[in-house]
Amino acid sequence: MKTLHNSFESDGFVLTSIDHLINLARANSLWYLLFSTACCGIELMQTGGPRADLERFGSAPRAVPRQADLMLVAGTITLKMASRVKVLYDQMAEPRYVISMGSCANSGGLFQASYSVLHGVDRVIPVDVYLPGCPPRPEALLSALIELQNKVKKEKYLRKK
Amino acid sequence: MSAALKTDYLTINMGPQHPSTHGVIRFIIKTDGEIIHECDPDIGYLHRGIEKLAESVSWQGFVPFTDRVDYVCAMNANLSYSMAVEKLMGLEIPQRAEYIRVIVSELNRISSHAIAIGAANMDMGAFTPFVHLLREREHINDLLEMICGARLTYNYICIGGVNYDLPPGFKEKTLEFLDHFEVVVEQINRLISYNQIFIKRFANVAVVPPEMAMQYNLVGPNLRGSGVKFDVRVAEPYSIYPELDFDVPVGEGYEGTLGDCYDRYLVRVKEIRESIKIIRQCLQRIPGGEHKAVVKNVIKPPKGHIYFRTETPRGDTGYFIYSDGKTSPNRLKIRTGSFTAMSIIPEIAKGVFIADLVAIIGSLDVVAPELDR
Amino acid sequence: MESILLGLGLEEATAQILGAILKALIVLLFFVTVGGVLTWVERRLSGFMQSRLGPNRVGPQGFLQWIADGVKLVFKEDLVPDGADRVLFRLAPYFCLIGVFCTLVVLPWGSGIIIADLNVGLFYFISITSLVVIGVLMAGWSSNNKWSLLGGMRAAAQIVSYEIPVGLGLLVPILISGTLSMQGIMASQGWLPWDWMLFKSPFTVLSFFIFFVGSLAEANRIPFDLPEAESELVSGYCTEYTGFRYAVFFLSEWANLFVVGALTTVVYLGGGNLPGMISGLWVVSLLVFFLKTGLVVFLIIWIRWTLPRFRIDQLMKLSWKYLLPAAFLAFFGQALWMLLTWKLPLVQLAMAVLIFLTFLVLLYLFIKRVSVNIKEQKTSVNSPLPAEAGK
Amino acid sequence: MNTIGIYELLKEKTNVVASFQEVEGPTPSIYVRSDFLLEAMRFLKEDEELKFEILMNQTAFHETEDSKLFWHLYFDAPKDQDESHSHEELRLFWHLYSYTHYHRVVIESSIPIGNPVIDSVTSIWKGADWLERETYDLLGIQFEGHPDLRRIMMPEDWEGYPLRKDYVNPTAYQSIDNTPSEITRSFQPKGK
Repeated sequence: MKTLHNSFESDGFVLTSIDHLINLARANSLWYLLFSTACCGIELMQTGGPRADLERFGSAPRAVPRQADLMLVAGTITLKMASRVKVLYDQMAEPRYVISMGSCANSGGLFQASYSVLHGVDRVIPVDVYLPGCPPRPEALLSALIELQNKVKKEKYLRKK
Repeated sequence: MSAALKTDYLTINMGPQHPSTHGVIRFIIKTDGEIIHECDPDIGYLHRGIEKLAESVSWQGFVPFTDRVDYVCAMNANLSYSMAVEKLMGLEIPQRAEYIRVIVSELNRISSHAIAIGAANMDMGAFTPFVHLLREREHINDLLEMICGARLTYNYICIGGVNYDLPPGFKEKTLEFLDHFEVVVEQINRLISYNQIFIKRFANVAVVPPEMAMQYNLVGPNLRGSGVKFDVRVAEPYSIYPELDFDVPVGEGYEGTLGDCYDRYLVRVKEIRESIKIIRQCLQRIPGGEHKAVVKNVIKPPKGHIYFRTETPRGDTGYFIYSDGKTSPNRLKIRTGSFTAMSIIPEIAKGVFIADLVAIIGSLDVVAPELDR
Repeated sequence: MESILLGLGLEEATAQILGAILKALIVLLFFVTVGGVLTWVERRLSGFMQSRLGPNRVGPQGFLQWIADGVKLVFKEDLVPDGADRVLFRLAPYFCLIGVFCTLVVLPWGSGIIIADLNVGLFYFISITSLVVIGVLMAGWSSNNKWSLLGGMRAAAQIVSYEIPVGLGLLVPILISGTLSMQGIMASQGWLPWDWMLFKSPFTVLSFFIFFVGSLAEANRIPFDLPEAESELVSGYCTEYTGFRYAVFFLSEWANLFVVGALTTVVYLGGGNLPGMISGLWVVSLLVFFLKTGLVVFLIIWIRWTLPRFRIDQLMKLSWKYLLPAAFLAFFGQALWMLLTWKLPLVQLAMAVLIFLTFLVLLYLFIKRVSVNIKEQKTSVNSPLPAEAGK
Repeated sequence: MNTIGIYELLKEKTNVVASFQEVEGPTPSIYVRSDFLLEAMRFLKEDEELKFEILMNQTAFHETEDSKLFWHLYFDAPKDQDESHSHEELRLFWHLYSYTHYHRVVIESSIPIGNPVIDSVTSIWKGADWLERETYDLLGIQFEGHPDLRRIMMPEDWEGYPLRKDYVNPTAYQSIDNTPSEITRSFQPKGK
């Protein structure tokens, strides 16, 4: 009886495969917000440049948070900036993801003893992938993106209710 | 219909997150349609309190922070700070170290100007030159990675010399890159610098006459773009620059008025060629010997203060250091080129179009962390 | 279509309606595919021009990238910003969509392949594309965002200004073919290059130039992409749009690219005309049409990734001070030329061949100059060291 | 012209209360009493022999008792002022440069921390505008006659002046919690 009950509760074949397809589409089209504050911003640009080329994975840069799926917090977030980061995140449409790029965004990094630096961007917005490094190399950023893609692929998009 | 139509200025908030502000800078602009009536830059979104942190770290320990002050040309920032401390201590450094320092900082100047030129192009809507210059920048990153293992924040130049000697094969690779890059500069010029639309966008926009540039203390390429022939490398020579042969390009009103955006832009392009010249000379003359003077682990410079400036890509970066003879500076202040460049924007961004404001930011080459520190 | 439905045993009225719906669906499907594929083409091409790769992970060579983007955008949250005019905000994308979509009705895909050969085809084309302006203006106004508003205003000013020279420029081909019907304009040209409208006289060349520049401006492409200038206005009129509504804007923009290419092909480049002996093969005609359209689209994309953009005052100056007088010049010049050479078809032919040869020479010079760049690029960099190479 | 020559010219042509600071460090400087600052600066800019068109840098720092260096050299300082700020003071530096004569000079001055008011030099060099705003923001020095003295780096509602030595890092700002984490605290030196 218990197994029968479970089988009804489980997700079912149709939903699972549709979910799989949608997730595949979403994972391969993570448009990122052009939001670079400090040093990591240059590495972000280099990653978008010829050698690493983020666009291979379908990640196009967007200037507007409304159309972006992924926010790459590249660089130090100060207390003055923190509320703006929150606003930017709120402006993004669901489903949205955040990669915290570099030590500064992770924890304040080199500047954590300073009076004006936020101790990690996760104090204002939720973070999906933390990427260490000061600044991380383009290869590291690519691996973080792939990690996020794997996360997106495992999500239950239609089934979550 | 006798009453006059009442109109008001439109206040627009540009930034902190805006594609053309090169980082996090905010402009509060009041416009009359498309024409800017008043522009008030609001900075400090990346103020990380580096000057305060300097008061609690050791003298050598501050070098990594200088990397982050200006990450686009970290070598030059390292150089400024290290030389300021050496001057304060009265330290002599080996000749080979001086040459290596000049080579790496000029390489970094090229990569910084590449970003500046590319970003100016990108703000004008031409993406391709920017991406091409990013490609070339990767080669410089490779060279600098050969030296110190880092791509962006090097921590290479230290107090007393440089941290590591040049690796074998560096000279050949650098020469090969320079041969390649000279061609690329010409290509970029043909692609964008001589493009009529681009010239129309940049020429006669935001003219800074020499007197105004001096009033606001513009420095570096921005000052030279206004026709003032002043370069710290020539006027207050440091390191081995007096022995080298290079020109100081100045704006001449190439496509319009003297001191417009195009002059500032072209001065940067010409400086790249001068840097290539300098690197070639240095590679030819570099002597053997030690790459670092003997420096104690814990240094205590004598009491006193110094204001030392070097020529970095964004103008001269001045380090004011006040030492009270302890293991860390009592006060350290960094006067950067972006800061003065930014302070002129309210003055010159009056009566221009919104699109011109973007051109002004691009031509002044403002980098947010250098501005806010 | 209707006959098939009638064959299935439906009533005539039902068949008519069903047929129309089916036709519209087919066109819509085509519209979506063209818009989507063109986004992929543009991204790959821009990658190629910037020594990158571009999207290449979804499907062969990343061909299915546009489907991934589309599916993702459809499943995004649909946001209406606070303070926005809800009705207008929701409606605006569809105006843009309809403005572009309806032009497909009068495009002749090849000789004899057309959905509705209106006798005022070209006129219909020019007027229906004006709907895009309304959509853009509505989007800009209703978003309650100052950047959007500026973008919308810019778009309205720009598109309205450029419609006048484009309309006047198109008078020249109309003068030559003597009809407004698209099929008629296409039929008045031949398959040989000097039979094309473009090379018929110096004034048609001028008219082509005016039309092409104006179309770039109407399609919001660089160097005229001011309404959505990324580095100035963030994203212009569609700043506040998310998900599906943004996808509609996105799609109509790229479909518009195709429409511009197609119209250029039909009016100036001979459309799908074939030599007399194989004129019956509609498949070949369709292929020729798509090939020519593709070339024009490639040219537009090439321009997009090469040039910087104008400033708003320069843009207006170009339209009102240069293109408009030039359009009048082209029109009157062509009229005069036709009067002078009314009885001398050989002179007309000679002139066409001459212009075509000049074009070829210019093309050769251009290629020569560009190839210098490519040769110079081959200077080696980062080659392995002698010591490393030996290993 | 070197600093001593400039100092002598300043003494000779104006009645500014100033002293020459010869120290063991590499840079000598001219100490100008704060109420004579504007007069001295105007002279330095306008004199034909000096012509300091450029204000390269303007900065200040908070000097506490243990970091005091040259106090004994301020022989020109009035006695009563001496007592009122004998413990702590704010020392200001101006670095001037001349594009005509290619020489530089360092001007310094000091003001008591209880009453940090000094004349603004924005009327002489426009570039002083932002430099003084920064000094005001980070050290709380009021520049009299500055057209637009606002905070520049920190937000408008920030409390305190970060570069003063007695400044304590805030643990929250605008309801954003910024208490240092366990790991961060473990890096900080004891006693802080």
